[in-house]
Formats: sequence, C-alpha cells, structure tokens
Amino acid sequence: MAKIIGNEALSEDIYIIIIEGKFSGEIGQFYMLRGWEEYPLLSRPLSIYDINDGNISFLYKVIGKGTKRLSELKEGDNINLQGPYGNGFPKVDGKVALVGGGIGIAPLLYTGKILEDKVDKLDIYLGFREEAILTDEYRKYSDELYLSIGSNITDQLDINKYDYIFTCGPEPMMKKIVDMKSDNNTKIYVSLEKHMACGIGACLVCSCETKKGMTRVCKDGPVYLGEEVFYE
Amino acid sequence: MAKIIGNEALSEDIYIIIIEGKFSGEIGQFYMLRGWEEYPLLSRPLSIYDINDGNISFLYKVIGKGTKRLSELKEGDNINLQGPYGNGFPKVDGKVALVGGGIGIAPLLYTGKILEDKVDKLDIYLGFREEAILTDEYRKYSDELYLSIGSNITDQLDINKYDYIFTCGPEPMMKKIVDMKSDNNTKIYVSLEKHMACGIGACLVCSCETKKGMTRVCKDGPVYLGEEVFYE
Amino acid sequence: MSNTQVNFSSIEFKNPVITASGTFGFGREYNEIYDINALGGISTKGITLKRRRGNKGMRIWETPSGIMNSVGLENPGVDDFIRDELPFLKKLDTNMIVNIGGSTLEEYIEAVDRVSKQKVDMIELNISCPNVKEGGMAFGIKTKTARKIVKEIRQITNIPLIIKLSPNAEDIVAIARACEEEGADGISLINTFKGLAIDINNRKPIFDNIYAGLSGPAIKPIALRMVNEVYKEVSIPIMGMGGIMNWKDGIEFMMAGATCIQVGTANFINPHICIEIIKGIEDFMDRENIKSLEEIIGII
Amino acid sequence: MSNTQVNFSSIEFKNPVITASGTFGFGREYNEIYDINALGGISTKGITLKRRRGNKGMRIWETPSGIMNSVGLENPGVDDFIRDELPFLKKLDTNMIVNIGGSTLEEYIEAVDRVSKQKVDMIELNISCPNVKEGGMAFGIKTKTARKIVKEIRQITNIPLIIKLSPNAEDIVAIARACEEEGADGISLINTFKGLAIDINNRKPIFDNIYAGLSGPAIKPIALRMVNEVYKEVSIPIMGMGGIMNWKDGIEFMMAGATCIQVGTANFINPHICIEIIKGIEDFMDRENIKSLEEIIGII
Ligand SMILES: Cc1cc2nc3c(=O)[nH]c(=O)nc-3n(C[C@H](O)[C@H](O)[C@H](O)COP(=O)(O)OP(=O)(O)OC[C@H]3O[C@@H](n4cnc5c(N)ncnc54)[C@H](O)[C@@H]3O)c2cc1C
Ligand SMILES: Cc1cc2nc3c(=O)[nH]c(=O)nc-3n(C[C@H](O)[C@H](O)[C@H](O)COP(=O)(O)OP(=O)(O)OC[C@H]3O[C@@H](n4cnc5c(N)ncnc54)[C@H](O)[C@@H]3O)c2cc1C
Ligand SMILES: Cc1cc2nc3c(=O)[nH]c(=O)nc-3n(C[C@H](O)[C@H](O)[C@H](O)COP(=O)(O)O)c2cc1C
Ligand SMILES: Cc1cc2nc3c(=O)[nH]c(=O)nc-3n(C[C@H](O)[C@H](O)[C@H](O)COP(=O)(O)O)c2cc1C
Ligand code: FES
Ligand code: FES
Repeated sequence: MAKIIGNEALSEDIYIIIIEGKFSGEIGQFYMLRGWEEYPLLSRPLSIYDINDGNISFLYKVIGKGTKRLSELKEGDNINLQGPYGNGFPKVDGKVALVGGGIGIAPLLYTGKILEDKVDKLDIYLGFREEAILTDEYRKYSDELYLSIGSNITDQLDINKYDYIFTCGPEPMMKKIVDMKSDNNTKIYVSLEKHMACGIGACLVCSCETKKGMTRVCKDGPVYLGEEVFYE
Repeated sequence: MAKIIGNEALSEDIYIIIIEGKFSGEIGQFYMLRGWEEYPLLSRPLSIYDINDGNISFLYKVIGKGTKRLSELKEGDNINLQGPYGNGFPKVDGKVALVGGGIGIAPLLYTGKILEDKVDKLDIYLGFREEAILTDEYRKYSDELYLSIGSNITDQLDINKYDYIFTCGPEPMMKKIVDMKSDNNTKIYVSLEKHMACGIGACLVCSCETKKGMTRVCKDGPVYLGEEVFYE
Repeated sequence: MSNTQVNFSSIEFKNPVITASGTFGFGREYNEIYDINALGGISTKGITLKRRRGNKGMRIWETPSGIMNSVGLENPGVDDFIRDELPFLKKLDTNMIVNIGGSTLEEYIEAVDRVSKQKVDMIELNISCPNVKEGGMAFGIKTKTARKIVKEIRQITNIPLIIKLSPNAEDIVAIARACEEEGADGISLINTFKGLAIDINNRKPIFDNIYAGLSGPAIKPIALRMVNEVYKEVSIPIMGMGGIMNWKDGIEFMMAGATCIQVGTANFINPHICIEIIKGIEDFMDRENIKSLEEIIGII
Repeated sequence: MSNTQVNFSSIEFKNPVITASGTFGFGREYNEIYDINALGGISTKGITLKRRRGNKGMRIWETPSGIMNSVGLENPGVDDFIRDELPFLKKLDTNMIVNIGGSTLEEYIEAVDRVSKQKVDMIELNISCPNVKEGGMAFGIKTKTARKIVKEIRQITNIPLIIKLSPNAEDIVAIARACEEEGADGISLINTFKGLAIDINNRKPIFDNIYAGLSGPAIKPIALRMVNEVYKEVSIPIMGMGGIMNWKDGIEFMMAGATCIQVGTANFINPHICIEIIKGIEDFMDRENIKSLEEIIGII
C-alpha cells in the first residue's frame, strides 16, 4: 500500500497520478496498479512515467472501469502497486529518437530522462490527436522536440538520422516506423500492449507470437525489436 | 444521484452522512443507499436520521463492506438513494417514550422531531455501550432524556408512564421492553432489521413470520407492534 | 423511434424486456415506482398449488457480484393468486406470464389446470427452483423427468407454455430439445445456480436449507453460454436471463440467441433498470440502424 | 504456532495451500517475488504430450468478479517440461503436482507414462479444460468417459493420482465416485466454468474459441457447493478451489470438505496472497484453538 500525493487531470481524460514511496524501475517497464480492493478484479498495467526521490508517477488515459476508478482517487488515498515488471527499452549509445503517439507517450518521459546524458543525441517526437500536453516536460529531456496535432508524427521522422528508435503508441504508427527503409541499420524498438492478468509471466494470457516464437508481453516484453513482431 | 454535503465520523465507527436534495419521509422509514456503482451488489438500508430543507441525513455504523465504502465517501461525491420505504412508527397522541440502543438510536431523532409538538410528553431513552453520542441533538426534542452507558437502558424505563413506546435496537433489548408488564395498556412498537434486496416488498427475502402471518420487513415493517413479533 | 417489438412464438411483445420471476412480485410494488405497462412483460412470482410460507432462516446472502437467495417459493397458492392478484395483472397493458412451480407432477398439473382456466398470456413452468427441498429442481436435472412433465402439462393446457430450465441440469441442450419435442412454445434460461455459503465462525451453512440459488452479474458469462448452446440446437424461442444489469448485457443475450430477455437481480439494484434497458435498446437500434431486433438475435 | 500440516491420501502437505494449475507457471516467476517453499504445494501449468502454442486471439476477459481465460493449454510439451522445468521444481522443498492435459486417451497415457518415470509427488489429471476444442473437457463431462480414462491411467502409474473435475460435468458426484472406484487418490474441484462474452459492437464473441473458462470470486458459491456435494459422497480427499481470494474463503472450502485448497486467480490480484492465506489459516487455528485442520474439514 502506498499513498497518493497527487492525481490531476491534464485534459478531459488524461491524468497524472503521483504516489509516495521509494520506487525503482528501468526505462520502458511498468507497474500493475489497483486503487481499490475487490472491484474490478484485475490490476491495471501502467508504464512508468517518472520516478523521483520519494515518488513515482504514471500518466494515464481514462478508458474503462479501472482507469475511471483510478481517476477518482484523491490525495491521501491508498493505492496498491506491484512492479517494476517487464523487459523495457535497452540501454543504448548513439543517436536516439523516442516516438510516442497518444497515451503511448507515457513511457517516453522517464526513458528520455534516463538516456539524455548517456547518448549522443536524443530527439523526442510526440503525436497528439487533439491537443498537445506536457510538451515542456518532454522538451527538458530532448535535444529536439517534434510535435504533431491531428497529423501523423511519423511524417516528420527520418529514421536514417538515428541509430535507435524507441516507439510506443498505436500499432499502425509503430508499424509505419518499422516499415521505413533504413540505410543506416537503424534499430527500432516497439512497446506493445496486451491485456494482462499476472503481469509477471506466469499465466500466459498475454502471449504474443513473434518471429522468434511465443513470448509473454509482460515478461519478455513489453518492448520488442520492431522487426520481430507480427502487426495486425 | 444526489450530492454528499457532509460525511463525518462521530466516533471510531459511527458516521453521519448528509445528502443534498429535497427528500421526504415518515418517522421510522428508511432509504436504500448505494455510494458506488457495481460493488458491493446490493444497496444498504438506513433509517432516516434527519430531514431538513434541502438535505437528508443518515446515522450509520461501519459493519462491513457497504458501510465501509459509505464511510470513505467525501463531500462532493455522488450517492444514489431510493426511498422513503417501509411502514414506520404510527402518528400517535398521548405520552410517548422513544427507546434506542446502540445504532438503533438512528431513527429516533427524526421521530422525536416530528412527534415533539404533537404529543403530550416525549421522553427519549438512549443506551450506549461505550460512549454517548449526539446527546445534545436528542435532548432538543425530548422532555426528558435518559442515558445509559454500558448498562441496560431498559432499567430506567417504566412503561406504565407512557401510552406508547417506540423502540429500536438489539432484539434482546426490545424483547425486554415488550415483556414488561403494563397496567396501562401501553402500546409498544419495535423496529426490526432483516437483510434486504428490493426494499419495496417484491422479492420476499426479508419475510418475517409474525403472529399475524408472513410479513415483509421492508414493506409491512420495519415497525411492528411489539407483541406480534416472535423474538429469537 | 425504433420498433422494439419481438414475436415470441405466437405472442407479440412490445419490447423484449421482461421482469424475472420472483424478483418483481406480482408487479404491484414496482408499479408504485414506474408505470409497468412500459415493460414487454412480467413473469410473476412462482405460484404453487398450495400456499407456501417459504424457507426459514436467512433468505439472502451477498456474494462477489452475486446474491444467493433461499426464498423457497413463498407464495399465496394458486387460488388466492387467481382471486387476489390476477385481476390487477389482467388490467395491465403488458404480457403477463404466470410462473408455476411445484413439488410433484400432480401438483404441477393441478396448478396449471387452474391457471389455464383464466385468461393469462403465457405459462412459465419452473422446473428449476433450487430452493425447495422436496422438488422443483429435481424435474429440471434429468432430461427424462423434464420430458415427462412437459408432455403431461402440454396435454392439459393450450396457453403458450415456456419451460424454465436450470443451469444445474445435466445436459441443458438435451433438456431444451426434449421440451421442444414435447410441444413447449419456448425455453426460459436460466434459473439460479445452486451454491453454498458458510459462516466460518459458527461452522454452519448460512442457509437453513444449506444450498441456495445464485443470481446476478457473477453468473452472466455462464448463462450467456447456455443460451447460445441451446439457441444453436433448438428452434423454439428463448427467454435469456442471468445477470443482465444493463442494456448492453441485454443485447449480448439477444446476440447469443435470446428473443426476449428477463431481468431479475438488477431490479433490486436500480428499481428503474428495466425502463433504462428498454431505452438503451432503442438507442442502440437507432445508432446501429437496426429495423427489427430479429436482425441481431443469435447473430454471433 | 499452529501446525497446519494435512495429509492428502498418502502425501503430507506442510500446509493445505497449493497454487492452482495454469496460474503459477512452473513456479519460477513467483519465486522471484517470495520463497515459494513456504507453499503446501504447486500444481504446474497443464502439460500435454506435445508442445502447444495455445489459442489465438484474446486470451483474457474481465467479468464482474471473475475472469474468463482462453489460454488453451499453451505449454512446452512433456519432454521439454522434463528437461527444462522439472530440475527446478525438484529442488524445491514443497510438493510438486504435475498437471497433465490432453486431447486423446493415447496422448494422456503417453504423457502420464513419461512423467511417471520421473520423481514427482503427484499427478493431477486435468480432464476438464474448457479451452481446447478437440478434447480435454470432453473426458470430464460424462461419467463413463471419465471412468475409462481414470481406469487406464491408474494402470500405468503408481504416482499418487488426483483427477481434476469440471464444473461443466453432467453429474459431478457420479464422476467423483467413478474416480474413486477406479483407484484415484483424490479429486480436484473445480476447473473453470465454460462461459461466453460478446463484443456487441462487432457482433462477435470476444474469444476466437467462442467459449472460455470462468474463474475467480464470481464462481465461489458454486464451487463450494460442488466440493460439499462430492465430500458427502466420496471418501478420497478433495483439493477444493474456485474463487478463493483470502484465508476465510479457504476455511470455507475446508469446512465444506476440502483437505487442501488451491488458489488460482487470486495470485494475479495479489502475488503474495498464498503466503497471506497460510498466515490467515494459522492465526485462525490459534484463535479457535484448532490443533489439526482435520477438526474442521467437512464440519458443516
Ligand atoms: C505494459 C503496458 C503498459 C501500459 N501503460 C499505460 C500507460 O502508461 N498509460 C495508459 O494510459 N495506459 C497504459 N496501458 C494501457 C492500460 O493498461 C489500459 O488502458 C487499462 O488497463 C484499461 O483499463 P480500464 O479498466 O480503464 O479499461 P477496461 O476496458 O474496462 O478494462 C478491461 C480489462 O481490459 C484490460 N485492458 C483494456 N485495455 C487495455 C490495454 N490497452 N492494454 C492492456 N490491457 C487493457 C484492462 O486492464 C482490464 O483487465 C498500458 C498497457 C500495458 C500492457
Ligand atoms: C430497515 C433498516 C434500517 C436500518 N437503519 C440503519 C441505520 O439507520 N443505521 C445503521 O447503521 N444501520 C442501519 N441498519 C442496518 C444496516 O442496514 C446494516 O448495518 C448494513 O446493511 C450493513 O452493511 P455492510 O455492507 O456494512 O455489512 P455486511 O455485513 O458486509 O453486509 C452484507 C449484506 O448483509 C446486509 N446486512 C448486514 N447487516 C445487516 C443488518 N443489520 N440489517 C440489514 N441488512 C444487513 C447488508 O445490507 C448486505 O446486503 C438498518 C437495517 C434495516 C433493515
Ligand atoms: C429473490 C429471488 C426469487 C426468485 N424466485 C423465483 C421464482 O419464484 N420462480 C422462478 O422461476 N425463478 C425465481 N428466481 C430466479 C429468477 O427468476 C432468475 O431466473 C434468476 O435470478 C437469474 O436472473 P438474474 O441474474 O437476472 O437475477 C428468483 C430469483 C431471486 C433472486
Ligand atoms: C489463466 C488460467 C489458466 C489455467 N490453466 C489451467 C491448466 O492448464 N490446467 C488446469 O487444470 N487448470 C487450469 N486453470 C484452472 C485453475 O487451475 C482453477 O481450476 C480455476 O481457475 C478455478 O480457481 P480460481 O477461481 O482460484 O482461479 C487455469 C485457470 C486460469 C485462470
Ligand atoms: S500477464 Fe500473465 S503471463 Fe503475462
Ligand atoms: S427486501 Fe424485497 S421484499 Fe423486502
């Protein structure tokens, strides 16, 4: 059990929740959250948005029952979280672009924050449907910040400029990036979503067939080498 | 849906919740409350504690899941309530005593408030286990207020002084009063509790066999003539 | 506004929403809350030949997303029902389904016979009540006994007859098929699941009758599956129920194969729910441009 | 501290809490979270003769107080299991129960045969998986087929054998009795309920396999009843399960007749739950001055 120290709406359906405590986590990892006792039954996976001394935060979009209940929690309320789980983005060198679409931007802030000093170049691309949020936050950790609202953020991306692309967002967006021709052997990592139960690799409800065989998104993923994934 | 305008702890497990709106109700009636959407499934019956212009309030004790969740609601939260339901205390004349034990005092404040002007004499007897609460409130509507803490409030009661006794509390307490010899033909009314589902008399899960046959506590009760009830 | 009418066997329902037996009394109480003529139909509290006081002890227990009940068919008996309740029901502008229970074949026959002499829209034969020790559900477990009772009852009544089956049946599809073969006009699916709850402090079952009937959203996935299994194998129409809490659940049941839906436990949670479900179905039809609910029944 | 030991047939369990098949993998992942040697036992993910990729499409769906899963027995096959997982399991200081599934009698026999050549504490024969089209559960529906498979398997293995039954069985008591008669050492009750969920916008079932298995607190009242019904009619011990979320639920199952309890879905909600349940049972024994759990098994 941990204490909520903030839970604020950034727009109609996007919230940031801040939870008190000493938390750890690698870039691209997630936690399983539950801000209730019994109902709904399952916990909800959310990517690490940020970790600071004494707190962790998550950026989330209200979708259904679980995220709705999360959004109703108030400062001082208790919440349960388990993690960090999953196999996140690799720690790399060179020139890196982070490309997020919609709520898929969530794992990229912490990723940017951790990588910033360690890589030669870190650009962040954020695609929004209606309004841009948190741009100042992301700008802090990027050499260059690219934004799009209503159009395709991928249009602005030239993957040849980078050694690595880390992307999270709608599958069609990620697929578009993976399908881009690279003269530069650019490595593309994508972060996938599947409905989960255990979150730790034991129940096989999040199995995802890849070119390397059956994997568990919660344990072997959520981050995959883009070319290994079958897109829908 | 109505808005909560107050929900305060009076002691460790006793709360008063105040809900905004124009509500009606007779003495001894109850409402079915739910301060949540799906879980727990059933609504919870609570007696009218007080009704004022623009609000209704309930006095409740935290017992299990439902009352726990009620107690966690905050000012500004929404709550659902259906009612008023049930067949409450009769409107009477003459000398009346209200006798409450534990959380059974809940329906007696509003009862006192409504009857006060209309009857010749209104005494209130309140029995508490550990600490007395709300005594100033009840005193307002009583000619004489009798209290006991830890002992039997019934020891202070001489039913012959009254034409009517209205009582709510633990069954043994109510039974003790019903068993008292009256030279005065004192009529004793008791308020019963049964687990409920519909609250309106349709499902028969709250059936209670009385000397007059099968009755529904939610519709024919919760108030009964004491002598008609079979006690356990 | 959409036309929510459905035909169930020979009977026309203005909409597919029917209140489930035992959760709606004889309609009087809910009629104080809203005009129950808006409903597609009402299935009455289960009636038996003789008056029954019902079960002793606790009658209701809450479980995660469900309730267990042990009412035990408390009811006034068929004659008092006809005298005291039927006149009210007859005046309603909605279909009236008389739910009939019993402990022996003779009881069922006699009760159905008396009801058949009245003007009622439909009889729902409850061979699935888990809350009466000496019978009821016993008829609904084995295909053979179910077949026998349906055959006998069909011979003595011309009133449209639907058989309410038990999820505790050995083979629900086989029973449904037997009902069809014996001339039933429809199938009601499902009654409550037999369940158990224990008071660990007293080391005793919660219910005097030990087992009680589980209903509510907890059982919905199983109920929906049973409706679909039966739909695929019989051609008489189905009244689907079990945990329908909102219009979406109702549409799921129709897509699984139910022509009508019955709403039970949900009435307790929100007394206006049936009206909201009817409205929800209308809106859904509008949005999806559905002209008749026939288009979606059994579509999955 | 209380002595939570129980004897299940010939096997001693340090406590009655066992992780249910399919919810705990082969123990490795949870062992990163706590020391799984504290458990009474572990039932492995269901193993089949050959590797299976499992079902396509959605594999999990949340329902009110339940989950439906359609994993479809994804597993590495018995040989890879023996090579890759068994060594880890053997080193544990807790009972290891190998859960075995299959589609044909021959497959079951071959898989059991290969496992029997290894040192394992117990075999749990899963004749109740609703998520594999071509078999599994089929064996667990009819008493006759269940009897046949148990008879055959019993002949080829000396390892303690428990049979995991399906709540979808026609007559769970009769099947349990047949298992006993054919020499099973115990009964596991229950696997998941066959359920259905529909995506009304797409007018399609949620699961590619149409039906999927319902587990979790929603089914607890029914599971508990089945344990009690079987307990009253057979004398081999029972592993009870179905919606056990906390120690109180566990005690209910023991009072209904279970010697051991299995915990499945609850592991997902709280990975430490089995440890908390063991602790809860200990505290309960202390408070109630229970010397041995035998005192309460089947007490209701
Ligand atoms: C590894 C991972 C990281 C994620 N990180 C974030 C994040 O940082 N911010 C954010 O807003 N969302 C994130 N998501 C998606 C988020 O988990 C879902 O939006 C959320 O679970 C929806 O729950 P609900 O109760 O609101 O919706 P419902 O639709 O009511 O949920 C029903 C069930 O489906 C599951 N579910 C529904 N949508 C998804 C989904 N897209 N992915 C996984 N499970 C789903 C729920 O967990 C629940 O079990 C992440 C998902 C994964 C797998
Ligand atoms: C007509 C009537 C008026 C009442 N008025 C008041 C009041 O003013 N203040 C107050 O504190 N309490 C009152 N009660 C009791 C109150 O309804 C219960 O304490 C409450 O329902 C317990 O719910 P829970 O979820 O906290 O407990 P749980 O034990 O978790 O509840 C489980 C189920 O049992 C039911 N239940 C448990 N105890 C009771 C009980 N004593 N009576 C009825 N149902 C019960 C619950 O409603 C629920 O359905 C009244 C009861 C009735 C019948
Ligand atoms: C309190 C209660 C009483 C019931 N009584 C009857 C009855 O008399 N006859 C009958 O056929 N079904 C009876 N049922 C079963 C319901 O009609 C319905 O089949 C079942 O509750 C499943 O639907 P639900 O989940 O919507 O409640 C009763 C159910 C409840 C909860
Ligand atoms: C994701 C999942 C996978 C399962 N896989 C198996 C399996 O491989 N073999 C088996 O016998 N039971 C399997 N089960 C059934 C469980 O072992 C257990 O019988 C059932 O879930 C009821 O218990 P619960 O409500 O505590 O989860 C599985 C259950 C779940 C939820
Ligand atoms: S959620 Fe259980 S294996 Fe991934
Ligand atoms: S609670 Fe339904 S009749 Fe009283």
